[in-house]
Amino acid sequence: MKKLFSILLAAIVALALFGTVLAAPKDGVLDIAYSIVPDSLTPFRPEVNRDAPYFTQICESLGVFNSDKVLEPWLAKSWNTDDNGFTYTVELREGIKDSAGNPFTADDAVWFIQESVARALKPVYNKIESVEKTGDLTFELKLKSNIVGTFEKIMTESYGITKASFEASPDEFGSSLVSTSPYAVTNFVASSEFTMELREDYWQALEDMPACVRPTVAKVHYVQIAEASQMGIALETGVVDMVMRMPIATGMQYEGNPAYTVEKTSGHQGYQLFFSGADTSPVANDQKLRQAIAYSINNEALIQALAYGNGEPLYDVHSPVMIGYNPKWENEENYPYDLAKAKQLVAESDYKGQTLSILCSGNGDMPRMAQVLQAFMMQAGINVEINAAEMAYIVANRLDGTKYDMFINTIGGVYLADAWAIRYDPNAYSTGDGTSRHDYVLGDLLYETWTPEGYTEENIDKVHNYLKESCIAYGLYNPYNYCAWRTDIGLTNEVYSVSQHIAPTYCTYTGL
Amino acid sequence: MIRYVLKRILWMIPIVLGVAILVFTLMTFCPGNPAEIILGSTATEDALLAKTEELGLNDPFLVRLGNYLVDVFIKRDLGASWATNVSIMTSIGERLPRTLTLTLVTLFLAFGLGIPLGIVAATHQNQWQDSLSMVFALIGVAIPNFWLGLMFVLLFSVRLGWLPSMGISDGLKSYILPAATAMMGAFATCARQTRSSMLEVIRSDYITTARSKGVPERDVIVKHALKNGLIPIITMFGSTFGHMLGGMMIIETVFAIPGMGTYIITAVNNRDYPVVQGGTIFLAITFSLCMLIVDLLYAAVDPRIKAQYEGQNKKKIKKEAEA
Amino acid sequence: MIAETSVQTRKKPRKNSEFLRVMKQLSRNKTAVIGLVILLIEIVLAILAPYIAPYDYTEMDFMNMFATPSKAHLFGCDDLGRDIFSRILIGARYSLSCGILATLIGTVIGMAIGAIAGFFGGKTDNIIMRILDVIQAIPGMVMMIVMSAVLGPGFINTIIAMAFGTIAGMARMLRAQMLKVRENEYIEASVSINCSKARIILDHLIPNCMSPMIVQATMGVAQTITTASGLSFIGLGVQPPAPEWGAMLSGSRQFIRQAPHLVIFPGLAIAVTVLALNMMGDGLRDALDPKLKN
Amino acid sequence: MSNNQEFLEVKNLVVEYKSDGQIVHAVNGVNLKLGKGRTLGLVGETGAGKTTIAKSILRILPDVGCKIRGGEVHLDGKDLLKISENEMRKIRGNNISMIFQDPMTALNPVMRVGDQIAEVVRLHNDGHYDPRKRAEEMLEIVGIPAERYMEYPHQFSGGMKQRVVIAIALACNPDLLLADEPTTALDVTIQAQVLDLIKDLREKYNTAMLLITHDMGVVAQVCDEVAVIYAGTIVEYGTKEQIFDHPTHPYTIGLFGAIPDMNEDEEWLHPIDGLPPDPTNLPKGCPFAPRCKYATAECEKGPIQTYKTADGHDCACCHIADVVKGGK
Repeated sequence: MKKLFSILLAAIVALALFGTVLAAPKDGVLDIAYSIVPDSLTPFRPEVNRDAPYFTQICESLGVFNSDKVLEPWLAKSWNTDDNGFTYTVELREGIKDSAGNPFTADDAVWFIQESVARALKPVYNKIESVEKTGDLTFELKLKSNIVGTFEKIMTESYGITKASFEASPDEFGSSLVSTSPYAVTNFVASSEFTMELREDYWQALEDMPACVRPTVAKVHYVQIAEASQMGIALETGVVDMVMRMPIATGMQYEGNPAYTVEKTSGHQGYQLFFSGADTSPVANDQKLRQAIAYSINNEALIQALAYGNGEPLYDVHSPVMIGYNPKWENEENYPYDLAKAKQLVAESDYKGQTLSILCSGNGDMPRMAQVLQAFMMQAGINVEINAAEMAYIVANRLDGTKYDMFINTIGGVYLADAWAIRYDPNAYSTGDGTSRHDYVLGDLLYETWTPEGYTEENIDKVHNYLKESCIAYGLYNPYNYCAWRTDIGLTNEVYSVSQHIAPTYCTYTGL
Repeated sequence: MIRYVLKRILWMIPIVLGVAILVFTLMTFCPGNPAEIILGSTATEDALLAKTEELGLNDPFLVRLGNYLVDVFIKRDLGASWATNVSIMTSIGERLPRTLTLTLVTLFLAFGLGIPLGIVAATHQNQWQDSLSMVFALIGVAIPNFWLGLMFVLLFSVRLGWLPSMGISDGLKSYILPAATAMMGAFATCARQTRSSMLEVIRSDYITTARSKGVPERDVIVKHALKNGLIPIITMFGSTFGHMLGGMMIIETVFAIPGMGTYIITAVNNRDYPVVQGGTIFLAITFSLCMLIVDLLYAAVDPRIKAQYEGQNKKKIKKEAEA
Repeated sequence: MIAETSVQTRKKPRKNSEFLRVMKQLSRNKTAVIGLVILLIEIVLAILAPYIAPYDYTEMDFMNMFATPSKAHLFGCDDLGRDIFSRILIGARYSLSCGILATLIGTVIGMAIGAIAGFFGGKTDNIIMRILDVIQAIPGMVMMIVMSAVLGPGFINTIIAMAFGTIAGMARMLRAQMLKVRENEYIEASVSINCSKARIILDHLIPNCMSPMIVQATMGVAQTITTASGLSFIGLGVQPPAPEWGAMLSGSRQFIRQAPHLVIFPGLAIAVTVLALNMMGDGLRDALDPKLKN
Repeated sequence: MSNNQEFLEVKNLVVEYKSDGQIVHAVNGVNLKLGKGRTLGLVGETGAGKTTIAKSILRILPDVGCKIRGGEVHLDGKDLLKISENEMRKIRGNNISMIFQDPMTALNPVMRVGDQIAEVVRLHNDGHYDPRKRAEEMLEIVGIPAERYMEYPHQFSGGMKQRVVIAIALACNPDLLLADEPTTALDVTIQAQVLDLIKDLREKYNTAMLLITHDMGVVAQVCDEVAVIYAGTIVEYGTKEQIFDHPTHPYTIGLFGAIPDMNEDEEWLHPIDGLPPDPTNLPKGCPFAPRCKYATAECEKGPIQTYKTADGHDCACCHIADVVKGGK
């Protein structure tokens, strides 16, 4: 018996010893860890996970934002508008082919846009009046309105996918992809990992690509790591060369360690607290109560507690990275922490000790944030309960202001107007999950900004001030984005994305 | 024997049908409109209505249930994921083997270590080996899984660099740490089960008979006692197997293994009904097959049970299947 | 499951003296007594928690985030600077009541179903058993997650979801026991003197099937506490800031390397409780099983 | 008394075991002698320590808590309690084998009956026999068709199983057979068959036998000598005739009183009043004293000496004279 036992033990030890030491292999592959790998390769996807680092490598788009937030042509050669942004004529480059050899022409571009309109996964396509082919390589795009950013978003979200290849796929590119991109996805494991390799038969020379999306690495491997501690471990053991969007607590460990380079950038979304607009909620029509809540929140402490100091307060409701943000707002007062004032406002308000509920996601930092907010509000004499729910519950109830009084969310977009359009447009009431309120005064202010000539500092200021004064939403804080890589991969010639964080596949490496 | 197996396989059909109906019904009661979740928080009302119609969510419950059952049981098609359009069979085909591998490696470790430990404890009852084994086993039950998992990773991957810390790219080697983590509970239960069942067997008369024949003590334990003590362990093996198939989501998350657990849980969160239903049906089939194998293992171990199966005595078989 | 195979109920109808015998047996078993004592201490601490906790469990102190154990904070402070010791004390209320209630509800319902199946036999039995087959063919964790999704988050809903998970096993076990006990002559005797069915079930069958059920329920509480931490890991379970141990454990797992005490103390709390329950369960099984006596 | 040289000799055997933290005095200084080819009946109530004696001779007492505290067991002059486990293993099943009380549980339920017989042959033979052939032969000898070699115990009736057990015990032609109530668990009709079988085979191979029983009828049928055991001590020892015709110990007499006598027309049997003593707390003196109608203060003083009443007839009682006078 003992013998048997020892044999087993020996076998296990041997098995363990059999493993090779995981040194970082210099194999020319850039291994990147990210919190999400998509569950499908389909080019038609909702806004969720839209800012993941890999989409610009999987598919080419008609246009692309460079880090200066300027739209550069990519598959499109040029475009112009004659009627102040309602109608655009777009011309594609010649000779575009996807990896199956199918040419990408105006037919395909029109098909892709029409398909996107039909699938309605992204609200921006809802703003298209019509799209028509006008030549082999030209098409005309008519918009319902000339809201700033609409055309740009359509250009960046319309991909180089040919109809022929798409229709040949049994599962709409669910598990494999044919695109015009110089990278071909060679090994895709849904929600786990995928590899991209530069292909020989790319339709143009790499040098002809826009610099902000010009690939430099022959092979890139993305791995999904959901567990924070495993992200760090993967970096240390050489499983990956780089971790993007690392949780702050994990990322901080590598700061000051010469073996790792840590890059901190402003978050591009920030966290917001939205107040319910439903009449049943005590906060809906009680500006003083909302302001009291805003005053009760100690943003500095919030940043300390949740980001360990690695974040910045928000001076607008939304992130400073967005186009339209005005740095002068940083000199204004934005409900600084003032408990006395908060208490005074509570006293002046109609609040009668009701328990207010905070709805938030049950994942990530949100429940912790809700607990800190709860503690702050308690100090001002406001009773709060937390409802940290799963995503499905949130999606189902976010429109129903009777189900919550406050809602923590994180809102993205390239333009401030993007965020506003989704959150505060009373005409799009059904999609306004921020406030679920019909505020036509705010609506008019918004519409003012939605024309190319109306998107002015003055008009934007008006919206900013209205939001701040009414306090129907409040910017909590903006955590830094952490990206860390092993110094020995020799990352040089840093290229940044539109969200101002590093775009690793376009940088140059000396030690891969 | 073959008739028995066929009969059992036929029995699986109503069970799988029941599972399909139950899961379908439960998912219908889940709050949240799948169309909304697929389209995301920025969807327009029209798009939502169209998607809801497309998914057939406007049909009455019984119609939807009927359609689904026809698809699954007559057309034998689990459909495609609402979220990704990928065929569910394809996804399961990729993911089930990973979960199965993980489960099998886990069970191999749990029983490979648990049975010898239980035997050592039983043969040294009330001596230090016994106490030590049982303390070890109790600790195994008590330690939370993922805590232990990360400790293993820190030791074997970060400090020693022996084993991969996550992922599945290193073949079987990738499964060792996750399995070692996942096995603790089963290992402990197995050790304790083996101990108590061996203690019972060791006291039985035929063991004394074996000793009186001059059978060496090792053979008494291995040849005579173990085989008799195996039956409760096999029972445990079956239930642990079933438990693990669907209970690996934590291990799969911690070790970044794209298996069935994470597949189903993501689908529950996304209200991706066909995936939850299809995944669960497959797990139920796997579980039922595994239970059949367990019952056949009984027969292999115990001729009395085999005789019952072969006897085709309906009542007896049923009794056995339920015991 | 362990109990099912090793505990045989061949006893005469339970009387008070039987209870005393079991208690006497139990008190002889050192590990069982240790388990029982630990558990009783935990229950007392849970009841007294609001009075003995040195801090308010929601009180945050951002100057003390991740503070390591010290005189002021016995177990240190968590990621929001809350006193871990106080949280664990209050958490005992949630974790223990969650474990005990879920098991209790599941056991009672399971026993009712099992009793009906076991006593009436025939068609009733067949139908119930087939339904249980179906429920058990679905892996427990999947079932619980789906149930949690149906019911939504929250303390009570979590308890219900977990209770649901234990019903089938309990029902099956009681039924198996009843089949064994039903053969006994005193049941025949009761039938022959025209006892009502309900009476026979309640007075004779169930008491005589109790011992493995008690053992199973004890172990079940331990299992439930572990499962609760699994549910928290997935993002289901009790709502913050309720310091349920499983939620504390999985909520702070991202700090496991920088501040291991955040994970170790709630982990220890769970481990000690599960250990105590298992020790007690083992002892109970030995005490209730005349065959396992040395 | 046989004129053969003593083949088995048990001297002063003391066995104790622990139960619930208390020490059970199971066997307290037992002496036995058995000649080659002879049969000794060990008679006593349940719990008197009969089986413990047999298991001690074979050294197969359960590991846990059981301990041989003292004494010697000589087989052919060799002290079995002193040899190594390995040597002992070679003796078990080969020189000494045992038949167990309950054939229903004595056979391994998951092993073919033939294999169970063959196993003992394989363990102890030096290439002399083919185990399988020998097993088949043994099956035939005990009256079971050899074709049933491949069957499992559950396919056999109780009497058949006991035949298998006997086949296992006798497969290696042992010199000594320890038969522990071989017929108790069987139907009366089968009892006789099995006893006859044992008797025949034993005579054929000249095997000595220690027959444990509480059935005086069986003793009368089979034994040469008889030892009456009470609470772990031999209270009376003698040839069958001596014990049956002149029982001297009050307990032996009590035993005879507790069985119906066909020759006398008795209304009532005479059970022995009271219960055997608690083995964890034996009286200092005669263990039977509390139930004995002859008991005096002397009986409770201390250990009782053994008196020789005739050649080969010993009795542990201090009131032999009174008892003999008192008769039945």
